[in-house]
Parts: sequence; structure tokens; C-alpha cells
Amino acid sequence: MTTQVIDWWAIAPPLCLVAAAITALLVDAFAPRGSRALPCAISLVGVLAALLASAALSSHSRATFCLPASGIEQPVNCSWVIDDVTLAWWLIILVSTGLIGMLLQPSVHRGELPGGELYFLLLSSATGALCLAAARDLITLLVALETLSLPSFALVGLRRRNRRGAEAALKFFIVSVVATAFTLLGISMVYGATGSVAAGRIATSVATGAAVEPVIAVGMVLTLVGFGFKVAVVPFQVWVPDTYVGAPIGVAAYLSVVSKAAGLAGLVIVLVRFFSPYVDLWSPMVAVAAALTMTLGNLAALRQSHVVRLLAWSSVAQAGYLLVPLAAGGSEADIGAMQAYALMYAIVNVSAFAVVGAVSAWGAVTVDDFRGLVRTRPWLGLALTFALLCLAGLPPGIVGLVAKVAIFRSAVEGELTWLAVVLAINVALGLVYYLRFVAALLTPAPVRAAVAEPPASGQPGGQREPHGAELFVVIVTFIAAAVLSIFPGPLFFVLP
Amino acid sequence: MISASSFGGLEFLVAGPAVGAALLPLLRDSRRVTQAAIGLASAVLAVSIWMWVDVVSADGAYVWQSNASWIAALDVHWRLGVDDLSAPLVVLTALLTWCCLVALLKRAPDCGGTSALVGLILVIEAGSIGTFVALDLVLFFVLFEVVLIPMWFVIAAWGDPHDEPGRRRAASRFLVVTVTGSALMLVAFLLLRSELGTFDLAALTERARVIESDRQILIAVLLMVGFGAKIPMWPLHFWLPDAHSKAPTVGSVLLAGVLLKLGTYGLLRFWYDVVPVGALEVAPYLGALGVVGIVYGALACLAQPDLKRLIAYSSVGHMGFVALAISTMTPQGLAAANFANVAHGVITALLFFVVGAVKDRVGDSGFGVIGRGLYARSPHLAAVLAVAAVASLGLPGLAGFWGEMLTMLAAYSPHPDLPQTTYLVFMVLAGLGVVLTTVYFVVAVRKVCQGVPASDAVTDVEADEWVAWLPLVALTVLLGLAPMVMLWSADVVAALPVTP
Amino acid sequence: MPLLFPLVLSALLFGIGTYVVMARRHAVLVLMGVELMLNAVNLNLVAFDAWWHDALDSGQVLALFVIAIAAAEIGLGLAIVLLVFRTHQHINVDAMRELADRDGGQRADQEASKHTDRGAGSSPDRVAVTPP
Amino acid sequence: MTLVEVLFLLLGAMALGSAVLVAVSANLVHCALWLVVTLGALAGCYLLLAAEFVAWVQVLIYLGAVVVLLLFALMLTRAPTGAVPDLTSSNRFLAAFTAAAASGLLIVSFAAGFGGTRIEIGSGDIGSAGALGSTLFGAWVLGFEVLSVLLLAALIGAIVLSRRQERD
Amino acid sequence: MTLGIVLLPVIGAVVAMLAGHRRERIAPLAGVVTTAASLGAALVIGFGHWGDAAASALGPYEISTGGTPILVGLRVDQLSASMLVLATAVALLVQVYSVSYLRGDPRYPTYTALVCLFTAAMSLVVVSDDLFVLLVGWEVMGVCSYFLISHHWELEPAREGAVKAFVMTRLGDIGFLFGIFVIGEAAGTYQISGVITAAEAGSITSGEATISTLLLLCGVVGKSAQFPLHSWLPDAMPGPTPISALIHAATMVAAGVYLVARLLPVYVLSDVAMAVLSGIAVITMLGSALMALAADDLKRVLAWSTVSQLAYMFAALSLAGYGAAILHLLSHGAFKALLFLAAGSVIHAVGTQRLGQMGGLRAALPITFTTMTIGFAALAGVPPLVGFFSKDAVLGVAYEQAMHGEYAVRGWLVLVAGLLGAALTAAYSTRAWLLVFLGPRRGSTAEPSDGADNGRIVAAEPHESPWLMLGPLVLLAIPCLVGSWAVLRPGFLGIEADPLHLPVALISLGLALGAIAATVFAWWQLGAADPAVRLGKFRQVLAGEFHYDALVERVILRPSRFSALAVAANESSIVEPYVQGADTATQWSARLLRWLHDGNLQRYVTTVVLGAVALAVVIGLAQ
Repeated sequence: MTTQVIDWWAIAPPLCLVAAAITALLVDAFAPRGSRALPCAISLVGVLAALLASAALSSHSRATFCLPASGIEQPVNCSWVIDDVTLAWWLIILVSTGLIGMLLQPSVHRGELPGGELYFLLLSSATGALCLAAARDLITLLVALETLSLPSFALVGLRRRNRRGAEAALKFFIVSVVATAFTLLGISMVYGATGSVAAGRIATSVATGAAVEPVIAVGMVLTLVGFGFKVAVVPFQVWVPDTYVGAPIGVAAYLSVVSKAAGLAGLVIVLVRFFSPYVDLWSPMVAVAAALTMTLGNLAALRQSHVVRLLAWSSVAQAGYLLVPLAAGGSEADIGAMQAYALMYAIVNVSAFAVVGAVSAWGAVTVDDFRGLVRTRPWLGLALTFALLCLAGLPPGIVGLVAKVAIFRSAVEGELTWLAVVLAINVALGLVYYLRFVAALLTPAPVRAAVAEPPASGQPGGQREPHGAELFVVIVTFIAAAVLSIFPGPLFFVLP
Repeated sequence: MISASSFGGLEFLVAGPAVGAALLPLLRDSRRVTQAAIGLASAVLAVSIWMWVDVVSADGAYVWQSNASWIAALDVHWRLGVDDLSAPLVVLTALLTWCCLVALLKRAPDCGGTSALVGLILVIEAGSIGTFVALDLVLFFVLFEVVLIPMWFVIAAWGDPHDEPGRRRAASRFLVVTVTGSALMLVAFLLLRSELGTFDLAALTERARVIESDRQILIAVLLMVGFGAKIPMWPLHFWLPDAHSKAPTVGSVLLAGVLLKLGTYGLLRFWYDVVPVGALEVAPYLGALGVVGIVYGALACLAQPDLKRLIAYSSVGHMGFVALAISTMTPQGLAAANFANVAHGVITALLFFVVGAVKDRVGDSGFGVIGRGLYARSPHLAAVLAVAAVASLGLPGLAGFWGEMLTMLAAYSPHPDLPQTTYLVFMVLAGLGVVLTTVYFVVAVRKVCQGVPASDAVTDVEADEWVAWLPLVALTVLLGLAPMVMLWSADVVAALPVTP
Repeated sequence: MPLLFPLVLSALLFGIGTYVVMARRHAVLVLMGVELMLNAVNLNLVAFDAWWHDALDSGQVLALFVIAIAAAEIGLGLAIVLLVFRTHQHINVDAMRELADRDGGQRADQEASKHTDRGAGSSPDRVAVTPP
Repeated sequence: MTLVEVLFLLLGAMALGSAVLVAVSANLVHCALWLVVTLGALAGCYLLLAAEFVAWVQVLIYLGAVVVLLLFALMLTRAPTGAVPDLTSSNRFLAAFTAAAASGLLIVSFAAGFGGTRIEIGSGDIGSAGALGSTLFGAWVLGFEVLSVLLLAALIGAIVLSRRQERD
Repeated sequence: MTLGIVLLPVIGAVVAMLAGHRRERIAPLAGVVTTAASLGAALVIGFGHWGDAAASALGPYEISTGGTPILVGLRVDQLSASMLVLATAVALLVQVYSVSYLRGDPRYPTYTALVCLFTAAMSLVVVSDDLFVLLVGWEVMGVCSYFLISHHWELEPAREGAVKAFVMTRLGDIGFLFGIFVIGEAAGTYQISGVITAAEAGSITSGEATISTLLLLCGVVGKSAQFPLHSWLPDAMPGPTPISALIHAATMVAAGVYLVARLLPVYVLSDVAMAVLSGIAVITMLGSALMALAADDLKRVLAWSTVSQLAYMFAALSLAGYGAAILHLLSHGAFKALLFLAAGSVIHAVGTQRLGQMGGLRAALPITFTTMTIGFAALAGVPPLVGFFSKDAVLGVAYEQAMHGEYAVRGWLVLVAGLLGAALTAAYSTRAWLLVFLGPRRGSTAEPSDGADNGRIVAAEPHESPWLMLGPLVLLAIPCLVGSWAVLRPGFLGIEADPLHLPVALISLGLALGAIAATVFAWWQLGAADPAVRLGKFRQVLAGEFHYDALVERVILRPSRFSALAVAANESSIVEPYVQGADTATQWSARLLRWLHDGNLQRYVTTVVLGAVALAVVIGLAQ
């Protein structure tokens, strides 16, 4: 029995997260009453440690957990590979998880959510996301996907005795499990057609045509269903509005950023690492899916006045934009453009959810309740305006604009001019509802005191000032987006 | 004399107003903010005039160039440079901004704070000057869009006080159409990038011949539609009248004087140099749309009950002339388009100032509300309105005439590959447009200025308004009597890369 | 033994599993449907592993992992079902419409968010499952 | 037709029959019990396919743990033991069509792909626990580790969701 | 020097405009002084040029336009010298006349400034050597006439007349512009001297010549109020009378004749253009003479008479009778200005323009009577006066062509029309003369009648105008008398034309005297009533000016107004499709999305499964 040589440095980041998760859980269970900030602190330490570890890895690409070269599989296949692409995904996942961890601290502080379990679930889900980004064979990919999903079901339903939280959790759970079942079916067909689960071997058998013809194609598509579900591509975006509205705001942010990024990483790995010879088969499919997703997301968001549902549909539309580089053939430059857009999207989306979370704690639900926020809460108002303009891709939000230019570039260079034109139209469509929200933020509240205006009487569980952690997240993301607007260079560090 | 490019003349022109916009609101008192802004605008105007002097002596080459890498990954560089095509527009922008700020000195806008409005105007100035001097495609696109949000905000927040939903709808319609246009323009730029491998405009021109023709046609069409939404060209013009009638005076002036020029400048800059073969195929359609715009705009003005909307439609007509000039694809056409562009900017800005002044005094710009006999009630205001109207209808001896005359002359003898007879028809229709323009302006002057004076008194032009308007009146007369000031010298024309 | 036997069996089982998931109103039955689908996949994997005589037994290992994942899912799924039962008093999958997108969901969200803070017991005892 | 094939067909028929009953039965508990029969039949199929360890794991976990959990769930949600009239919603026709489409798709692709192939189960490669254990911890230890995190997370999630009283 | 002529009035205009409101004296002074100075300069240039035929030019300054460059330059020769003198002289007299005519008018400074600007523009047209600079002067004249016609903009007819005048001339000017393009591209330069040398050198083909001359003719017809675009001149009469005298008699309307004369070498190249020109001339000559016969307003009679006399000049030009045309132009300029100014003093006295309310003013206005009689006599072509000789020169040219010229047909046509016109001219001038000065005093002067250009209430009894008005009348009467002596001397002002053509002269004199006698007899027989009664029902048609305006209204104005309303209406409907399109798209999508996301979990799962299966089928088939 040959044991695999394990490169411990390569798996250090996920280990840090798991360790932090477990310590957070234990500390919360046994620590004295009232110290609710501890789990958040521990999770932050864990994330920072993971970031440092992955930074150390950035010098050269490593591969570990390699399958033995014996037997018929000749090329050495390692199922855990750290390269630039993986590190970029890790950066996005870890930064977002850290910020979202802080975002959830106020509701823990208010006692709505159990601190220890929350951070444990959050970090274990993040671990799943990290493993997904580094996985290079179907088994690890599947297990990582499940590790990402299961804790998020629990996170959605975490609010005690909340009718809508329970309903959201159930819907999210059942639709996700069905999607995972389809993925499993796909994986079994791929395994059946190629005889192996490792990336290298599948790619060679597909290239040489050894794969059993119809089964491999159907298997490929079905494998993508699970990841498409996570990214909320067109046929699989049904769960998004209900889950985001039912879940706590922080968890909705988590789903819209980290689980979407992990889904994208999965898509990239499956399509580019496993099935690169079938590129002229799947790239039109992904292009059509991208076009449909962005158009549907924008059209649905046009009619929304409920803030969280609007952000939900906006994240569906942004998923459409994120798929464009993949549709263009998934070359190195395209993946870089996608990751740049993903990083911008992560920062800006977390900022938007942070502000919306802080204000909806005072009972603000619809866009009108946010009227005049720039006057009543300047920092929150400005951050949300800047975030929305970045999502819309309009100049004050130059980082959004530059990221969109990168997306446009990969579409045009991928000979997808029609997709570029659809993208152009969607930019205008998206502009309408972002603009309506920004207009509401900027114009002073009408006669009746807007909900954003902190009412004198205490709203249950609503102290008027945003919690320290929330304010910190808002400021950090706002400054990061502003700096990146002036010097967009670092956004593209992943691009070769 | 130290060469201006060393100390970053263009950087000052672009960054100066932007930084000013950020710092000025800190001065609290709105009067001091406006005064500081006027100081800054005067500095920008002075530097831009100095730049123009350099450009005129440089005979067609790029002047004050500067180049720094901005986004290495996307190969986007902070490339600035100015030549005969962009210099007059930069000076025009600087002048109009200066006039707007002077106009804002005494009379605060009826809704919304003044210091915020001043800041936004400076940002619009920075964005538009930046667009005129940008030599990198993506930088052009980014700065092209920098102007949009401030203008949207100016219209939505400071617009017509009586009709709040109306001005918000007008502002949003303006923004959505323009953003769609600019997005299509970006697609065209990226197609160029994928064909020629660089965003640098100067490099593109030499290599323009490499792109094969059907790809050039696609790029030309995308550019036409993209900039057409901004010019505005006929089918995409529906946002202009609302935007103008709902915008504050200052907003209308900048919208007509500067923003429309971004569209025509774009076409002038990218059609001739970059996709000549494609442009030749698409030129007749651009010419046709331009001519339809001229006649359509003129007819629409005939039946307009509102003076400000009438001026807006006249802009559609005048920009139709510029589009026709561009579509002739000859050096004469290019010179005509450039001159008509600047002339329209000066005259329509003056018209909007005057009409805005009337609207501020009377409350609304409808003919019924203004009443008759303005000559009696406020002689100087009516006189300036009459002079501006006469200049706008293209009276020889004033700026409007040369642009339109040279356009028709260019249409008379367009590029040899273009269908001669169609362009003759365009020329005749343009002539008809001129007559119709004369009719509606003269009728408008008759309705407003002449007739038995209405009862309510209208205060005459005040000192600060004179200061804001006189440069424009002087420029109109100067350009009319001495067009050679703006027309290009023979060797600049020779340097134009128009295919013989 | 022809490879098609297990494959056809797994295909049919998968079909039945999807039918149960889509047609059954009761949440626990839906979970059973999911179990059926996962078992179909396991059969597939084992059949392919047998056919390929895989030295690394990837098929069977994956089958084991799928079984473990299924167990974990069922555990969590039933916890969620209990949570729903405790808050809604019924677990009819197609009867839960509070999060629906009603014209911007203004009205529904206001009364729904007020509703949740008063704890579980308030909604009318609407048990879809009437005793025999 | 070899003995193995006959046995396989028998077990297959049994599994399918019980699966259909799970789908249509009006009594909740009967559904659970028919599920047990299906899973048992499948365990038999695994044995025929020389995946002995997987079969026993199947019996142990599925029959032992999962179905028991389902029964507990039925009990906790106070499901009636008798027949329940409207267990199948109006969506059943569309569901039937979709299910048929799905299985049709699979069958067509399998038939096209693996038309005439046959499985020869030699003596050497019985999926014994020892062989499977060595490959599991030899090649797939990464999957195993991540699975452990998964199970722990699922455990904690289940606990936190179903906790009854307010702890603090 | 030539530049001085153009700039001096402009300076006057600026001074009048700026300082005019401050002190009441400055504006009239500025106007008169600067115009007098430019008259002096014109005389100096004139004497310099009338001697020899050489032309002095101010160097061309090149403006590059990408194509053929524009060479801006000034050039003075005999023709332009004489025109300069005529224009500046009449302008000076008008300025002086206006000082008293518009005494106390609040808008006097702007009036003076515009008259000065007009004088500058006229002199620019006459001296410019480039077609575009000529166009600039041409249109500035048009704008000045527009502003001056609507001087009393409180009155409805003044406003309407101004708009009509400006639009019609502008319509002609567009044709003029296109004509410049054609001839410029054909000759390779926009310089007039260049064009003429190219024409003489034969480098312009007859086709190009025809097109360009016809297009230029549009502008000329517009500016000189010939047949198709003639109806604006009578409607311009509500403007102040001095303006009618200056612009609508002597200078602006004559600019058209000047241009055709200047470009005669090009016109000669194309017979078609010449035929068209003579056709227009003949129609306008007779039509307007008839309408003058029936007009009830004194100034409208004079306006129609101007149109008719201009037709005479064009008729001469259409037969290449360059000298005769210029001669008639100069003499007409003199006596028509005299007639208008005299009419002004009559109106000033009685406060109305309508002939029906005048009569018996011989005693009250002795000096006006004598000068106006000289004017009418010159107009009618009574021998001793200059009008007879200049008209006779035109008829002489026609007679020459008819007898042994190569354009025999056109010669005969012009000759016959000319003679008939001479008779009609004599008739309507005597009618007007009789109705104004002889017979009983009709209508009381007390109530202010409509249409009076200054609308002021005039004193009860008509009395002679002040000397400031009578002076110019007398000064203008002199050339009418003395002019005939100067015209007879050969080489007068460098124009060679034989003014005395005995056979034709006798016939035209006979016809004129016959017409005068007939009119007097009819007037006497009807008991000092309007001799036009004799025309019977035909009078009604003529008074309605052949209902030409109604025709224009139905053919041009109504369709354009209709299309304007259609455009404005569909303007809002242009926006609708975009807005509707957006709304229906969002409605339709909202309904679909709401159905898809109505919260029913089963529908969610079905969507997911169907989506997955559909994708798999598509890809499976695609493979």
C-alpha cells in the first residue's frame, strides 16, 4: 500500500480554518457567559492565518496528494494543485469570509444568532470552498462541494424560530440536494465513460476520443448542474430570491459572494481542466447561459422594490457577467479577467450587503425606506452609493467600469461580438434599477420620516447606531474600492 | 518658454477641475465656493488658450503629449495629447464652464445647494476636457462616462422645480440612452484592439489599413450608433428635448455646448483615421440620418409651444449638419464639421443662457407664459435673443453660416467613392432645412419679442449676465467675420489621413 | 452480465426518485426521493467500477463517500424539516409561499417580518395533513 | 443467461417494484418500509457486482441509520399512520413527464454508449474490505479528510437547528 | 479707401447703438456724418474711375476651406463706382429725411444704426470681388430690411411683412448659394474677376453656365422681387417710408440687377438663362404695372411700379443691353427715391397711406406737389426728364435685337411688352398724381387711419413738411431734370448706350401721352373719382393681386404647417415605442418571473430538473 507524500504547506490554509472553526466552537461552548465577541475574533485570526499561509505559497505552484503512477494511469495526477488561479480564488474566498464574519457579529451581539455554531459553520463552509478551488479530481471536487453546501443550509436556517428562515432553508436544501444528485449522476457517467476520476486522465481520454461518446457529453453537462446551481446560472437560479430574503443578511452576502466564487472555481476546473478538448461544444452553451442569466437577472430586478430581493437579482445578473470570460473559451487571460471581476464583485457586494444589513436592522425593507440615507448616515449612504455605481459600472465606481472593460475585452477577443452587444444592453438595463436606488439614497426623505431615519422610539432590537464591526467592514470595503478605482492595477494581479 | 508638456499642462486641464470639485465644497459659504471655482475655471481657460496657441503653431501634429501606464494588465495607458481637432473643443469647454460659473455667481438655482452644483460642473468640465485630450481608447471611454453621472444628477436634482418626476425621468432617459451608446462604442474599441493589438490612437491610424473590410464595417456601424446616441442622430434623439427642457440653465448650456460635442468629436476622431474603408460604406446612411435630422428638427421646431424645447430641436438640426459634413469623408467635410461643431457650441450656449434667463424671470419658457413684446419690456434681453436667433439660423457674417455653408459645399463634392447624386439630394434637403430654420426662428422672435407688450414687467439683463454672455456674442461675431481663426490652415488639412 | 442491466436499473430508479421529489407534497417523502436518486447513482458507480476493473477502485470509494454524504444530508435535512414543522406546523412543500415575489413583496414582507418576531405559535393551526 | 444475470434481474425487479410503491403509496410509513425493501435489493445487486464492502456499508448505513432517521422524522412531525389522501400534489403530471424524460435520456445515452459490453467479474477483484481500505487510505485520503469535516459540520448544523430551548 | 466706404457706416452704426440712448442728439448726428463721409469717399473713387476703365483692387486674402480656397478681396470698377455713389447719396438723403420724419421716435438709435449697417452692406456687395463676401453683404442687407420693416413691431402688418420679406429672400438666397457652389467649382475660383475671365476664356461649359446662372437667378429674383417671389415687396410697405425709399426702391432691390450685370459674361454663355430672364421680366413688367393701376394704397402703387421698372432693367440685361440697364437703374434710383420721399411727406401731412382719403393737396403742399410731379413725370417717361431717355435706351436695345440682332424673337417680345408697359406706367402714375393732388379733399384728417406707418395723430389741417424733409426732395428732383442732359453726353459715367432711338422714342412717347390723356379724361368724366373704376370687374382681380398670396398659402404654407404638426405629434409618438417597448418587456418578464418564482418549491425543483435534462439533451444531440 503506497502512502501519498503530503505537502503540509499546501494544505495549511484549509487546516487553519478548520482549527479556528473548532476552537471557536469549543470556546463558545465552555467560555463564561457574555463573551460573545470571542468566536468572531477567533474566526478572524483563523482567516488571517490562512491568508498568510496562502501568501507564503504564492512563490511557485505546488501539487500534492498525487495518485500513484502505477497501473494504466501513466501521467502523475495530483488531486490537490495550488497555482495562480487557485490562489486567486483563495484570496477572494478568504477576504470575503473574513469580512462577512465581522458582518455577522452584530446579530450575534444582539443574540439573534448563536455565535459559536455560526462561526464554526461559516469557517467549515469556507474550508469546503478552499478545497473546491484546489481540487483536481472528481471525488475531491464532489466532497468539497458538499462541504461548502451543507453548512450553508444550516446557516440559512440559523435564526431561532423564524418562519421565513425555516422556509428559506428548506427550499434551499431541497433544490440544492436535487442539483447535487444530478452532479453525482454526471460524475458517475464521466467516470463510466473515461474510467478515471483524475483531471489529467479524463482530459487525455477525452482528447484521444477514448471516452464513450454520448455518455461523456451528457455526463459533462450534468456535472455542471451542481456548480451552475451554486453560481445561480439561468435554469438553476430559482432559489436565489427566496433564500436571500429568508436568510440573515450576512448569510445572504456569504451565499452571493463566497459560494458563488467557489461555484465559479468549480466550473472553471471542470470545463477548462477536465473538458478543454470539448471547448467548441461547451463555450456556446455557457455563452447562451450567460446572456440569459444577465438578462433575466436585470429584468427581474427592474420591478423590485424590496432591497434584499433587488440585491439578490442583481447578484444573479452579475453571475451572468462573470460567466462571459468562461464563454469566451476560458484561456489564461479570460480566467484572469473573470477573477478580477470576481474580486471587484466580492468587495463591492460585501459593502452593499453590509450597509443594507445595518440599515434593515432598523426595519427598512423597501427602496423608499432608504430615502435620504446620505444625509442621515453619510458614511453608510456614500458607501452604498459608491457600491451600487461600481456594480452598475459607472465612473465614480471606476473599478466596476474597468472590470467590465476586461469582461468586454474577453468577450470581443473570444469572437463573441453578439454577446458583447447583449452585455452592452444589459449594462443599460442594470443601470435603470441601480440608478433608482441611488436616486432614492440621494434625495431627501419625503414628509413622513423615512425608516432609514432612526425613529425616536426604540425599534425592537434596533439601537440606532451601526455596530462597530459593521461600520469597520463598510469603511474597509469603501476604501478598498476607492483605491482600486484610482489604481486598478492590483485588481489584475492574477492576470499574467 | 518652458514647454507646457513638461510641466503636464494637460494633466492640469483634466485633474485641476476634478480636484477643485473635491476640495471646494469644504469652503462652506456657497458664494466663496463659486468665486474660487471661477478662479479655477479662469486658470483652466488661460492654460487651454496657451495650449491652442501651441497647437496652431504645430500644424497638425499632437502637442503636449504625455504617456504613463495606468492598467498594465489591460494594456491601458494614461495617454494624453491634443491636436487641431480637439484643441478648439477644449477651449470651448473651458469657456462655457467659465460662463456657467459666472452665471451662477449671483442667482442661486431654485432647488438644491449651489456649492454642490458648482462641484458637479467642475467634474463635468474635467471629464469632457479629459475625453477631448485622451489618446487611449479605454481612457477615452472611461472619461466619456465620467461626465454622465454628474450631468444626470444636475438634471435630476437642479432641474425644473415644478415637475420633479418629469425631470427625473428625463435625466434617467438621457443616461440610459447614452450609456447604451457608450457600451456599444466600447465593443467597437475592443474590436479594434483585437484587430490591431493596441489601444493607442496614434498607433492605430498607421495600421488602420490592416483590418479587412467587413470587420471595419461592423466597427464603423457600432461607432455610428454609439456616438449617434450622443450627437444625437435622428432616431436616437428622443431624449434631448426632455433633457433640455427639464435641465437648469447651466445644465442645458453644458449639455448643448459640451456633451453633444463629445459625440461628434468621437465620430470625427475615429471614423476618418481608424476605419476609413468601413466608414466609406456606412457614410451615406450617416448622411441620410443627418439630413433627416436637419429637416425633422426644423419641422418639429415649427410646431413647438415651448421656447426651450425649440432650441433643443434646433440643436438636433444643427448636429444633423455636422453629421452630414462628417459623412462626406473629404478634408473639406472634416473642416466643415469641426467649424460647425464649435459654432453650434457657442451660439446654442448663448441661446440657452438667454432662454434660461427668460425662464428664470417669467417662471416657464412656454410662449404663452412669456407673453409678447419683449422688445419693450426688456430691450437688451430681447436684442441678445434676436442676435442669437439670427446667428443660429445661419446668417452670413455670423458664426452659424460658415459651418452650414462649408457642409453644403462639401456635400456638393463628396468623396469620389460616395454616390454623387445622393449627396446632391442631401445638399438640397439641407438647404431646405436652412430655410425652415429661418422660418421657425423668425416666427419665434415674432411671437416673443414683437407684438403688443404684455403687462408683467421683465427685469432687463444684469451685470453678471452681461459678463457671462458677452464673450459668447463676441465669439459669434468674430467667427462670423473672420472664420480663418477656426478653419485649419492648408498644411493641417494636407496632414489629414483621409484616403484620397 | 451485460453492463446495461445495472445502468438501466439505475436510470429507472433515478427517474422514480425525481418523480417522488417533484410530485410528493410531504417533505420527508421528498427526502426519500432524494435517497432513491443517490442510490441510483451508487449503483451506476459500482457497475462502472466493476466493468473498468479499476485498480484504484475509484468507483467504489466514491460510492462509499456518496453514502456518507447522503447520511449527513439526511441528518441535516430532517433537522431543517423539524425546524419548518415547529414554525409552520405543516411540512407541505408547495404550501409555503411567504417568500414569494408579490409585486415587489412590499405588503407580504412587512406583515411577514412583524409576524416572525412574535414567535412560532401564532399562525392558525393549519395542518394540511388531516387525521383519518 | 447465467445465474448472476437471473439473480440480478430478480433483485432489479424487486427494487423497481418497491421504488414505484414508495412513489405512489398513500401511507407514509408504508413508503418508508418500501424504501427499506428497495435499499436491501440494491445491496444485493452490489454483492452480485463484486462490491462486497459497499454492500455491507449500504446495509449498515442506509437500512440501519437513514431509514430509521426517516421513521423518527415521521414520528416527530406527527405524521398519521393511516392513509393520507392528498400526498401527491397537482404537479404530478409535469413531474411524471420530467422523470420519464430524465430516465429516457439516461437509458438512450447508456444504450448508445455501452450497447454490447459485458461485465466479466474475475475471482481476483472481489471488493473486499481490506482491498478497498488500502486504496481508500492509499489514494483517496484527501477525500476522506474533507469528508470528516463535512460530517462534523453536518452534525453541528443538525444540532443547532433542532435545539429546543433558549440556552442564553 | 474702398475699405473705408464699408467701415465708416459700421462705425456710425456702433456709435449710434451705444451712445444713442444716452443723449438724444448723438444718434442722428452719427448717422448723417458717417454716411456723408462715405458719400465723399465714393465720389472721390467715382471720379477716379469714371475716367479710365482700369479697376483698383484690394489684395485677395486666402481662407483655406480644405477644398478650393476663398480669396477675400475688394475691387472697384466703373459699375461699382456709380452704384456706390447712388447708394451712399440716397442713404445720406434718407438719413437727413428721417431725422425729422421719425422725430421723437424712442427707437431712433437702433433705426439709424440699422440704416448705417445697411449702407455698409450695400457698399460691401457692390465692391466685393468674392462671391461669398458678396453673399455676406447680400444677406446682411436682407436682415437689415427685416429689422427695419418691423420697426413699428406693435403693428400686425409690419410684423407679417417683415417675416414674409425675410423668408422669401432667404429662400432665394439658398438658390443663390447653390449657384455660387456650381459656378465656383466650374470656374475653379470664387473670385468674381476669376469667374469672368474663366467665362470669357470659355473654360465654363454651357451646361454648367446654365445651371449656375439659373440658380443665381433664384437669389436675384428673390432679392429684386421679380415674378415668382415678388409678393413680399408690397407687403414691406408698412415699414417707415424712408426705408421704403432707400431699401425697396434704390439700393437693395437694385443689387439683383447689379449682380446680373456684373456676371453678364456668364449669362451670355447660356441662351436658356437669357430666355428665362426675359420671360420673367416680361411677366413681371406687365403684371405689376396692371396691379399698380388698381392699388388703393399710395406706397403699394409705388412698390408695384418699382417691380415693373426693375423688370425693364432685367429685360435689357436679357438682351445683353448692359449700358441701357445700368442707365435705367441709376435714373430709376433717383426718381423712385424722390417719389417715395415725397409720398412720405404726403403721408406725414395727411396721416394715411390710402389714396381714397387724399385729394386736393396741391394747395396745401406746394413744394411736395412740384417735386412729386417731376417724379411722376420722370416715371411716366415724359421727354425732358431722365426717365424718358433711360426707358428709351432699354426699348432701343430691344428694337436693335428685334430688327437685326440674333435674339430676334426675344427682341420683339421685349419691345412689345416695353411699349405696352410704358403706356400702363404713364396711366398709373397719372392716376396716382390726380388722386393725390387734384380733385376735392376726401376724408377728414382727424381720425388716425390704419396702415399709417407712424400711426401718429396728425394735425387737423394738412400742412407742408419741415425743410429737413423738403430739402432731400428738391435735391433728388435736380438729377431727374438735369440727368437727361448728362445721359445724352457719350461715355457718361463710362456707360456707352445710345439713349435716343428716334423711331422707338416717338412710338413710346405717343403711347404714354395717349395713356395720360385717357386717364385724365376718365378722371374728369367720373367727376374726380378713381379712374380705376373704368377697369370694371377686372379691377377687383387686380386689387387682389391675382390672389397670388392665396395660391402660395394653399400650395406651400398649409402643407408645411400640416407636416410640422404631424412631426410634433409623432415626436411624442417616437418616444412611445421606446417607452412602451420597455414597459411591455418589463411587464411581460415580471409576469413570467412571478409565475416562475411564486414560492412553490415543487415548481422550483421541476424547473431545475427540466433545465438540466434540456441542457443534456441539447448537448447530447449536438455532439
